[in-house]
Amino acid sequence: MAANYKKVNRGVKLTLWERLYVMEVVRGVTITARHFFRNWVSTFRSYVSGNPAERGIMTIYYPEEKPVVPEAYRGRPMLVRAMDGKEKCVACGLCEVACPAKCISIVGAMRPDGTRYPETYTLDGAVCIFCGLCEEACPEEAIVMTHNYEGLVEYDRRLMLYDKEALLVPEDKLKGRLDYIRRRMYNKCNY
Amino acid sequence: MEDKNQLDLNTELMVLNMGPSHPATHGTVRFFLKLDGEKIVHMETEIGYLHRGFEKHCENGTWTQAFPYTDRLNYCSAPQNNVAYALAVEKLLGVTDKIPARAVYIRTIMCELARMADHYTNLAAGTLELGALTAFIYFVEARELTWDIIESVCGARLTSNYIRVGGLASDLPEGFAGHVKSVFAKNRVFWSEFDKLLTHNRIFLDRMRDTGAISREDAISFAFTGPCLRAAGVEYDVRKASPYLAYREVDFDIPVGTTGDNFDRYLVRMEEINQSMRIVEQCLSLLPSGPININDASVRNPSKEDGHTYMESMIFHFKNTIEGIQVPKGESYVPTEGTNGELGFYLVSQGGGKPWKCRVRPPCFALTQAMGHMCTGSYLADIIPTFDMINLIGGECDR
Amino acid sequence: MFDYTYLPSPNLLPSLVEMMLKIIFICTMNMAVFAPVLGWVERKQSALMQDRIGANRAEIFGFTVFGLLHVATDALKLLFKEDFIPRGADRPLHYLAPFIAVVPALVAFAVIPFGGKYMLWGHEANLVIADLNVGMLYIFAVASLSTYGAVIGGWASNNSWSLLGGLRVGAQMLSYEVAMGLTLVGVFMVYGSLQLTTIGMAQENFFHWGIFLQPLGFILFITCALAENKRTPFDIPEAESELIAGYFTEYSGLKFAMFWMSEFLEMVTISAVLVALFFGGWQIPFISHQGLIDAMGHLFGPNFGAIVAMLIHVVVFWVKVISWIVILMLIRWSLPRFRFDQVMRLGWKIVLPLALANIVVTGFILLAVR
Amino acid sequence: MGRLIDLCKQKLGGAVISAHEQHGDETVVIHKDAMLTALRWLRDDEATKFDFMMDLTAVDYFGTRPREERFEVVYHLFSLSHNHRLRVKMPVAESDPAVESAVTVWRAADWFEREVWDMYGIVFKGHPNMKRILLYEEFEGHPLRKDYNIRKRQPLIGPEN
Amino acid sequence: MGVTVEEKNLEAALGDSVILTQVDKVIGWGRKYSFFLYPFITACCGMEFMSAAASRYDLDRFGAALPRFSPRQADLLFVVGTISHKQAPILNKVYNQMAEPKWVFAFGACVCSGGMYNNYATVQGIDTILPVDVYVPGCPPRPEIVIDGLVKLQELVANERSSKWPRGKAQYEPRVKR
Repeated sequence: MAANYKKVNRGVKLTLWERLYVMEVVRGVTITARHFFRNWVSTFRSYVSGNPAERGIMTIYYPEEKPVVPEAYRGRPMLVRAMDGKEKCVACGLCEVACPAKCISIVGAMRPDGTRYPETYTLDGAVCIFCGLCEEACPEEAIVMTHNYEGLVEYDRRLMLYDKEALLVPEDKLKGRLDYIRRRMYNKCNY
Repeated sequence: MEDKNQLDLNTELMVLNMGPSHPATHGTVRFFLKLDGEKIVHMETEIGYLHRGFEKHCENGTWTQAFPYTDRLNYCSAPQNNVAYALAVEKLLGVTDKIPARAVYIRTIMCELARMADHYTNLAAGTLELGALTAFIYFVEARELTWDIIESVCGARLTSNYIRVGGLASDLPEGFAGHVKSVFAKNRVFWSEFDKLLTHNRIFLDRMRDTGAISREDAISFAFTGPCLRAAGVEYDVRKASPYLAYREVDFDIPVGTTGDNFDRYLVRMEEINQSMRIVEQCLSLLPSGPININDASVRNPSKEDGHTYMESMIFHFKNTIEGIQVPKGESYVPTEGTNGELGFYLVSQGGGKPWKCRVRPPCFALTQAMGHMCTGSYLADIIPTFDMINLIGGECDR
Repeated sequence: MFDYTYLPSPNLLPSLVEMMLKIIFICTMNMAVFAPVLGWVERKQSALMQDRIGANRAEIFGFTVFGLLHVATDALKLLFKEDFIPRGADRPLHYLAPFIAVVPALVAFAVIPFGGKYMLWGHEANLVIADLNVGMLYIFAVASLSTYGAVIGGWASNNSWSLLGGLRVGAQMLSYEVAMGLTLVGVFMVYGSLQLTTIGMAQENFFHWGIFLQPLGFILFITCALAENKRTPFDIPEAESELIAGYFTEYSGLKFAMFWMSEFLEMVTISAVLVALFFGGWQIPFISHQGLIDAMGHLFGPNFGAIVAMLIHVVVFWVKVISWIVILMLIRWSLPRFRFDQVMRLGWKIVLPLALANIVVTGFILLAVR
Repeated sequence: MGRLIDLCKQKLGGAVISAHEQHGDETVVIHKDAMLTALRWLRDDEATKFDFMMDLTAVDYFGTRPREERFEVVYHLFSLSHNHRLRVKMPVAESDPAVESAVTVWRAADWFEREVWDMYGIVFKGHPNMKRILLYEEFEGHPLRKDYNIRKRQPLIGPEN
Repeated sequence: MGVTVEEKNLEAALGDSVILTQVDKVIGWGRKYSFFLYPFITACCGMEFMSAAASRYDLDRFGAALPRFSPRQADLLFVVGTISHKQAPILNKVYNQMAEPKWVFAFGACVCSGGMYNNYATVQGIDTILPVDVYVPGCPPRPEIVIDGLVKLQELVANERSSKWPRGKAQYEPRVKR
């Protein structure tokens, strides 16, 4: 098992036909024309049958058809709202520190029962780089990178400053991701 | 004779400013050209339009926080930058040998997938700017499929942020080998289509052959590395010269050219795509099971299970996140084979959680430097294939 | 040298009506059907070639018509776009250039027959606007005019990229104009005429089509035609990656659209010439011109039969033209572009000598046959 | 001690201030006045033959070292024929941030030296074109110096923030 | 953003003339489906832009496929990738060169706000230089988000009043000419 150096075959000898451009044009056009006709037929067929799976083309008709993002996908970071309706976040500030873009700012407070919670939790969506370091830093699994990537676009930058209410999502909606990070990222057998 | 005619006609040189928002310069380079008709008499390159303070940021963040910044160096092959940086930090920590085998293999796989994606991007941009729009789209399609694999592992299409000091961010997803296999089957079909569309095409050949050539000696003195150096006939590949990761274990060919012109660079890249697929397939067959992270809480954050169970682990978690990994005083340089050439990280630690100095050796910085040398005396149109084939990546060149 | 038969004959009115109808037909065909529809065809075709679907979302009341409405939106948008004239530009010439570019492509159609001659109620209808006996010379003359549009546009814009583009256009057109003339000499020798209707009639027999009698001439002509059309692989005057947009870098709005349209119209003209010279014009393989008219005459009576035959011929002609347009577009989207000096070399060192050789060989064969 | 370090000490004698090997990287610290001859020797000698200048950078040890050796210019050399690497460093004083240019030794040094000037303000004497490369001419100061704040913007060209 | 006071006054003066609004609607319809892009690509986001324009996501479906590298012919300035202070005057110039009507699409976190590059070299959001119509976050944004942004921009364009144009020069005048 080893790496070997190997000369590339650059001495592409052009036959007379190839030198005359004509064959090249024909060959190039054949390849593209094959794609063209194949896609034409398949698109037409899917148009008639109404079955998008029959389309030979690669295009996803995005706003109508949604692509399936892989489990690992890091979309918009969201806060987890526990089943009892309270934030899971304990305002420890690890995500604030861990964020390389410094887009999170938290003001913590104390509940009457002595547990800590974030009084305000602001995440600047215009600055966030979706790196997932906050998720990794969070000891409570309170901030997770959801699979959600829609609805991030705004006409005004100030609207992208998400507050706590905009970020909180019930836990059961984030089951998949929470499961993923426990299984694939922080599992004991990975260490 | 020619000079005399020019004197008679009282010609003057045309001064042209190409870029940085010129379609061929990728938005990050400016060429000052002096043209005699269509011939380039003098060429000066100005870079720095994408300087965004990579080193300063790394010095101001923890060792872990540098990963997102390394992603955005050579953004076409982010995992490679992650790996190179992680290797350099691990060398400083002295834990290079303790990285689990599975992590090493997965890193190798990611590096090679990134190399494929980068070459696809580069060739796509090259063909686009030579006017072959359909070939461009096919390259992007192939890259899209490769990115699907990368995304399923890392969670992001481009800026992967996947490698960590002492391991990986997450394990491979289920069904990874099958996914890779199906994608590679499609990629091989695409590969043969590119080959038919371009390699024997006389128009393409005429544009690429004997343009932007650089001799072996010049290439060495300009510190060329990677495909551009190998195209000039120099047998140097970090993967062979000083093997890292799992490259000792796998079998692959390193394509080498002869004349150092654009066509050789193109051929070397095309062949490297093939070889990368080979390496990935071998790595997948050799992939051991087991842990993916080093079991050392002072290097890699402990698992969440531990964190919830043991107080000590939780303390390490907090300390690693807030103060950063404690790296002993010292310095290290790790060369790796990036897609464009030798990608080395030179790290200086003065102890503590932040890098004192985090220098990346940008391969295309050296390549771009030679643009003037390679293009003077050729035609204006030759800038385009030459510039494409040196594969300037703004993030890496200007940092 | 000119014969004046195309001038109005004594019964002025029918001729005038016929003339007007033909002009209207060609103009609508080109301006209203081809130029916009080709924009759509090109977009859709390139999309399908590239495994994507292309423009399909513009809608009126829920109808998208396969993206055809995008052409209308483009036109509407360009119409309301700021008309920009750069500082230091030569204003009159800057205005004039797009018109110079568009008009020749349209005017060239005057001599291209899109059907044969038919007797309708005792009036002979000749489906060509002007049946010049030097038709091809006229096409060359007019086509070379369109060069001026690009050159003037490049010069008047006061921009180095435009100027470079204009220079390239000038050089490229000049080179290929010469070669194009010579490539067709073989065709004229074979058919013994410069009149496109005569050439069309001479191709009644399928095996007398230009492609069979002049295969080399055909390949050379298509090369020159592509070069004249300034599209990939010969799009160096407007090479995006080199010259940004070449000679029309400084044009916006409608004037830019006119340059764009001129390209499409030229493509139609080229395809029409190709069909007229090498692919039998309006002729249907293995069915003679008169044979079809007679057959239709049996079915529908002499006058209506002639009309039906005429329609069939016109449709056949346009179908041929459209297929050639599709092929030209396939070529345009498949190939990379040349370098400037390579285009020149191809023109002067390959196409021109081969065209001359073609003339000589054709001459010898003709001598031998006779 | 590594073989290369011994060779350097032997050949360069007093010019070598110190040398060490860490994690397998051999490093020699050379006096900056002897730099050019040393580099030329490293390139040309059969035993070393460093034909590649892989990297050139500088480090600012502001606050951790005396001001006479605040900066350190670092060369990473690589030899293709011997497949070995060497790190060459030289301390540069804050009061006189200038060293000899290595452009005549390796052409690659050209831009790398400009970058070091740009980022650290170390002048390379004899460099043909000592201009800023990554930043613009109007920029004041050298951003990678430790006393330059990361947020200190200079709205000379761009907008205020 | 939004409607400024002067615009409101102007509209009040013109009145909500039915014909004018209908014409605006038709023009808006035309503009909405026909964006000629000027891709001002500098950095990582350019790779995603390539993807968005290529076959899987295909911006051409929205009529926004034709990249014009001459600012005169472009309607939509796609600012893709980090804008450094060195680059800013060029962006400014390109914007000023564009023919009216023109829109600006901020593609990616760096363009929206400077993103993670809050330092000496980077412009903290291009809205400090130009008026921005749509902000698309993400580093880089997925092509889906780009399409979302384009759809949102289409909505904006479709409902625009002609009184908005011309927009004029960028609000920032660089002190050093490049």
